[in-house]
Amino acid sequence: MMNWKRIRRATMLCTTAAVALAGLVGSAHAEDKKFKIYLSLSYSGNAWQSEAANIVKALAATPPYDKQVELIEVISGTDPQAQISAYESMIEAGADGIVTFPISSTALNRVIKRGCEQGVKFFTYDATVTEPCAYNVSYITAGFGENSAQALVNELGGKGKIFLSRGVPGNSVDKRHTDGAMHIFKQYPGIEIAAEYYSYWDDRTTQQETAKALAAHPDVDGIWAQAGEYGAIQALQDAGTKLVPMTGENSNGFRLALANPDMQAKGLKGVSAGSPPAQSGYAFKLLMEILTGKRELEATNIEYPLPWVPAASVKLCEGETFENGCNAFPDGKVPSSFVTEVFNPELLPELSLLSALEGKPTPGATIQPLPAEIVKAPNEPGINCQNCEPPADLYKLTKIQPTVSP
Amino acid sequence: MVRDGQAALAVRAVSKSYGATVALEGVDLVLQPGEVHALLGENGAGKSTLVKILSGVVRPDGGAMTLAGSAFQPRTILDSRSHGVATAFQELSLLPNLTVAENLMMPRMPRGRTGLASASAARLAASEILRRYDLARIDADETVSALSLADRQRLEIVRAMEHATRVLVLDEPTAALSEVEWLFGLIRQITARGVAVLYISHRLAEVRALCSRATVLRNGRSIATVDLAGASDADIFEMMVGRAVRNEKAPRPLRDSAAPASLAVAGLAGGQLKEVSFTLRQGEVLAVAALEGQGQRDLFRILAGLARPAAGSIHIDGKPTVLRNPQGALKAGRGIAYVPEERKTEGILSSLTAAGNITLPVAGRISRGGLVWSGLEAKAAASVAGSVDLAARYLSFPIADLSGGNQQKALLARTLLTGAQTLLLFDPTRGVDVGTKQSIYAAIRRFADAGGSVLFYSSELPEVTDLADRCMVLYGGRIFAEFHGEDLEEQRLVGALVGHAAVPKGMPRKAGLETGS
Amino acid sequence: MSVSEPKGAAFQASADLRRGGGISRETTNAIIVFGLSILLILGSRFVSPALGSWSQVLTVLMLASFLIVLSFGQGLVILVGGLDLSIPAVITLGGVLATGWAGGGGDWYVLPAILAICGLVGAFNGFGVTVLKIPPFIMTMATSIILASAALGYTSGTPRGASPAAMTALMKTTWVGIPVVVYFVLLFVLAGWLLQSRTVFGRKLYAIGANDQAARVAGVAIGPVTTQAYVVSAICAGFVGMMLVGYANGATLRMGDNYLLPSIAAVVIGGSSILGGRGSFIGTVGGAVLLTTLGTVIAAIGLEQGWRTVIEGGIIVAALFFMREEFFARLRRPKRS
Amino acid sequence: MSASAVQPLERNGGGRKSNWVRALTSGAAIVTLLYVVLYALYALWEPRALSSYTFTNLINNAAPLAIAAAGETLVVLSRGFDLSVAGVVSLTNVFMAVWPMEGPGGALISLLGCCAIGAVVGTVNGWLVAVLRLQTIAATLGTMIVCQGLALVILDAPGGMVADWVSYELTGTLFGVVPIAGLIIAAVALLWLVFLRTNTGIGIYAVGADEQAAMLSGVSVTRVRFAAFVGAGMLYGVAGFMLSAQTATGNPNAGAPFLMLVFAAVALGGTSLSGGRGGLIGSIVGAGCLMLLQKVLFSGGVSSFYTGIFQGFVLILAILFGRFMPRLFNAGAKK
Repeated sequence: MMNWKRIRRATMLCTTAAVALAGLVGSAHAEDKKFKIYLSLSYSGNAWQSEAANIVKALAATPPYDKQVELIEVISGTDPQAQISAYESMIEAGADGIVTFPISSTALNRVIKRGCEQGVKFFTYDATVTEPCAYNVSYITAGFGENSAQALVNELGGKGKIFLSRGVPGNSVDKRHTDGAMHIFKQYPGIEIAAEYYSYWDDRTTQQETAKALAAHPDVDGIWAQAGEYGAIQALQDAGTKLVPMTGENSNGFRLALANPDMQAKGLKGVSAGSPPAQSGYAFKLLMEILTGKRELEATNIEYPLPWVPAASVKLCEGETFENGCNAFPDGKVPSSFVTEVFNPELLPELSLLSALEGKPTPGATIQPLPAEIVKAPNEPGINCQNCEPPADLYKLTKIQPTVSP
Repeated sequence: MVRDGQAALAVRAVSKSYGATVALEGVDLVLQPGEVHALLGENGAGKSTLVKILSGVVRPDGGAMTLAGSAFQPRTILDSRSHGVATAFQELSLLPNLTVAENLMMPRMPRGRTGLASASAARLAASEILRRYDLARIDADETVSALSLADRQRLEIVRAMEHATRVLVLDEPTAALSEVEWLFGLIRQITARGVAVLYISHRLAEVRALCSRATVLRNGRSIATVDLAGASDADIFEMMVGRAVRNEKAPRPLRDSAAPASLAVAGLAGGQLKEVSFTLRQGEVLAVAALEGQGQRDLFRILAGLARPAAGSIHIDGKPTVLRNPQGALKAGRGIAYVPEERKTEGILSSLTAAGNITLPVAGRISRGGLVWSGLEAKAAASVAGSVDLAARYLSFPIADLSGGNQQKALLARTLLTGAQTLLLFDPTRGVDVGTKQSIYAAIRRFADAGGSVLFYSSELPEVTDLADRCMVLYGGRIFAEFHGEDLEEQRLVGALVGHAAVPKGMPRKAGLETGS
Repeated sequence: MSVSEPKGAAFQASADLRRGGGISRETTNAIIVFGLSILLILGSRFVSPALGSWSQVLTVLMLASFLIVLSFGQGLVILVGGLDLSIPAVITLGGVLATGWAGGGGDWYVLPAILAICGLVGAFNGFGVTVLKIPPFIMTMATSIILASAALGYTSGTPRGASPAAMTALMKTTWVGIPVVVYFVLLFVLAGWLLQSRTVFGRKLYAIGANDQAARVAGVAIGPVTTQAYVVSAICAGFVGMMLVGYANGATLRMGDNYLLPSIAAVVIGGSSILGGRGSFIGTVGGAVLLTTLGTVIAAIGLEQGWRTVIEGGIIVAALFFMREEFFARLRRPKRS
Repeated sequence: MSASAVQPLERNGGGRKSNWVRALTSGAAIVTLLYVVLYALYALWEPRALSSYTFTNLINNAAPLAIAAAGETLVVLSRGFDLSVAGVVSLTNVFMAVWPMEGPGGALISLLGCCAIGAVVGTVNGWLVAVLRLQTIAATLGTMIVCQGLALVILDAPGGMVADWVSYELTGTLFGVVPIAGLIIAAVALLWLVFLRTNTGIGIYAVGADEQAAMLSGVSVTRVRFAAFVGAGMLYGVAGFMLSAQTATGNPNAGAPFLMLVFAAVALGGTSLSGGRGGLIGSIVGAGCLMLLQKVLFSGGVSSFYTGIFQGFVLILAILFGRFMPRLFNAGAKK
């Protein structure tokens, strides 16, 4: 019998292959001492996610951060377990900070807590976690749902059939937005919700789902949409009838449409608000200021202002950044799905279109200090804290006032 | 007439329909204790349905069955087994991925001390059973897939015998067995204990050797129960087929030994095949006779392009050829077409119609404008259906709905339609009824007379002697002997098959010392 | 393993008398699914008076077009006893390349070139399945993972560009009041049906799916033919990627994600056997139309998403129930006294 | 599913393998070897990999997938596909988070509840597949969608709290070294070894290889199919339980990522996707490999954009390797 020889040969083969592979891939370690910062995404592949990631990458390459930071991007997919595993690996690899878009507001708490105990700073952007040792930087608490709903109600004069184009079923952000919106809609008996569908924050899906809803309710009067709103406009155009007032998030296509006189003539009115990718940059800069000792900040929830651009305020940018109050780019410069809110002249003056699109630093730019003040976000159970009391005026309007009474 | 009360098994007026199809209608059958009773009938006569009813797989629509006087209505296999009725199925009910022991114990394993199934207890029990049935050479721990087809058939028989305390049903038990003495011995033992045996076979010689009475089924009805001693073969065939069957051996003209060779093989080896050289000429029908597992399967698979030879050369129509796959074989020289051994696994395409099955290899040829038109397809299929005696109305049926015999005819028709001039037929009449056999023989002869060459293997010696111009006996992977003309007769073949005959010149003696499987 | 059972080899009632009874099972299946779709469209009037209209039918056909094209490819792969899980990734590939290379204008030959690239992915699947003998489930899953990763790397996360003009024209224009894509779908269905049911290629696919060993013995080149099925599937998926780009004017990396299970469901609901060898494209089209109709009706009912999902799953199971062999047997069986 | 078009020439009797060679070349052994190799790589790049802390994390991470894959194996062995795994995991996760029960007693009740949910879904699947004879992949697709819907009905957004006892004790260690999750996996494996020695256990292999022959051998195909689906459902329930322990919260979509991964784990573990061959332990280790691979790629510093390419090729190579090893041994045994 020659089995043992075979086994040995097989084992040796494996080991050799393993060692070779190790040598091949494992040379990326051991640089001189920099802050080791991980950028942990749950998934990538749509404009919003990659713009947010690009902003962090661009900032990390902007002097003086380029000398201070080793930034490693990790994309773990839509599986919370994969992100848990990724966080664990980062903690083990000696991370100083983790800037992250968390896939779940609660599932990651355990590992985040463990990381905090080992001195790792967690900064979430946009999506939040309820673990108190993490810093949440998010616009979620700024009231997108209620403000945009009120805007739609105002446009409709308090009555009409509307669609709700929601996000991902079973997602806490979607629920927060919708709860906020419903808080307003419920006050107006004249508002009838004809259809409610999930569009997965995606143009294409929004378009298809809106088309289905239109088949049942061609007489819709308005659409309240989360991200993917440009798809709803295309569905209305496909149906060939009219456009209706609608609210949505920040795609460049939507803003251009809002400002387009032809479309306005057909009946499009509304507001562009919603999630700004720039949150990631703010989170990253806050993290760096803490790490470099420029700022003392206890872990907390930090509110990022809600962008608010009604049709009348849409202004095209001449250059590569938001200057002079501009807030959209001309057609052809960026795709219609491009999420415009990548800049913040106050918080993130370092960025340009190049940063958002390709993750490259703006030539000549250097990191500017952040304003000392931060805006604390109110408690929202299940969003940014657990077992906590929400403020009494959770859904108070901040951007718009009712112009019609119920 | 015997009263049912004394009978081991009495079946009265049993009927069964599948949808609009009547499979059995008013079937009567009485088995006496200790009797070996033959069940005869063409394929599709309803034998399998009756077997399934007896085994509890299928429930009859009407009629009554009694077992030793009491009503017998088995609802599952186990139910019928618990009444002492067990069946060895034609389509072998063994699980290839389980061990011999597990298969023998199926579905209840013996338990060990822990109350769990115990592999060692199963092995012990199985070894004991195998020993009792003279199969101690089979390892109870071997997986069934590693056994030869013949051994699997033996196992199937052994398992049925183990459970048959009243009635044993053997459905084509010798399909894969080339020697039957082992089985006959066991049948004698079991009948001596008073067990009744229902024996289903197309081999009348076997039936006559074993059975005293036979019940004949035709078109789902029991035609008669006859005393075999008092009935001639012709009588029985007539009952089965419903018309007289002519069964004389057609005188074969001597072949022109100078005819060009269509297939020449030299030093071929691979699998169990050690070294084989022969030449097949145009217009010749060459038989291969062998016991189970002598390399015949490898020989056919290599020539069909399904397996690669380890050594040797193949000349087709005079040209050295490497056969890579079946489509290569079809295109080599004037073409080689193969009818495989296992109809179910390698032959039919069950979801296609018979016509679709027949025209598959030539689908490209019969298409117009890139499309297959059912009219053209039917025409092409009909053009060969006649030559194998396949009724044209079957052509549009899903082939799975045809009887085994008609499936086999369709497969033969397929090879004819390819236009290949060399046919490889592996056991072309296995499990095929008498009438169909005659049709197939006639088709083969016509093909050879028209200049085609046929290489066939058969597990039935009368078939070899009837059909072949020449016969090679394979033994131990080599050609052990060759017969033609006057020498080609059963007695001589039998000797050569087991390696005991006078050794032809030039053959090493030691081949004869190896024992058969 | 030396003996393997042919797929779907059931107990044969070995009586030559048994017969199909005129209409084939495939045809009955197709009739049932289409019937269910029509019932659903008519019944949806109860949900909303605007439903059940001609414009709903057009909407359904337009939205079903993606699924119909996809499930044609998926159906061919299932027909040979495989499964193509790489469809989402190939959709993305088609979409990303279409916007990246041909966005807005581009040369006419770019679109076929993209389809050819998608075809190469299918060839890779076919290679793995037929030459390396990797189970289709695993092979196509691996391809999917690899491709998704490659697309991510290639685009660094953001696909650029807009829809090619040709695709926009296909998806956005109408002719005599009917969207051009509806005509396209009708032509595609005709061509697909011919390819699957009437060509030599289709015939070989059925043969392989029914019993690959027997097909091999009968001289069918299993490897190449199987690979071709995967290639066709990938080309269909790539084309759907381009259609989606034309429809929504832009690509994302996750644009194919929601199409995998529907593509399988459409094929199976259409009456094909998941084990291969059985089924018709017309049935699959019926399955795709049924699923899409269901989507439009469900979108219109005012229920919580959870309950809507429950209903959707229930209807799929119900459709399968009506598609059972036994159900057919009962339909066919004449009443006996 | 696919063809094994090229058949080896049939072996008649000869070339018999001894038991230990068979065991060594089984799917489980090969995938274990793969696991060891991956772990060695991981340890090479990340010295902390050898700490019991890291190992515990690894086991905790892999436990839900491993147990779900174990359940799927039952169905795959009996020649079926069970997509309902995603639905059951979501449903039980939501159940755990919405109705937390404290303490060991509460945990036990929760566990039984999870198993019961799984068993109910399994029973429905079993009824659809074994009794009504619907195609497995399609019928379980239906039940999966229904379960996902129910999960959404119960909990419409991530939230809820899993009982502390469950989330702390089950992710901890015994004596500081033995991961509790590992013990639970071991218990599943042990149950499997017991199940293997029951008539139903052997029946699953029989049905998976050849339903017809199994029926003719007296195996009640319906009962075995039923048992496979119910057993699988219960294991998915346990998987959902373990997932809840790990994430400590509910998510109505928690099960979705399992849908494809379980099949990858099953195939990696050497179980034939066309039924009849393989085993549950291989699937467990296969799941471990999938989770470990993420770590290895991370510690190896593979750019996140390209990890998928590695994962895909590793999957293919592992399957090829699993096929190649027995041949290597066979060749050896024949000489």
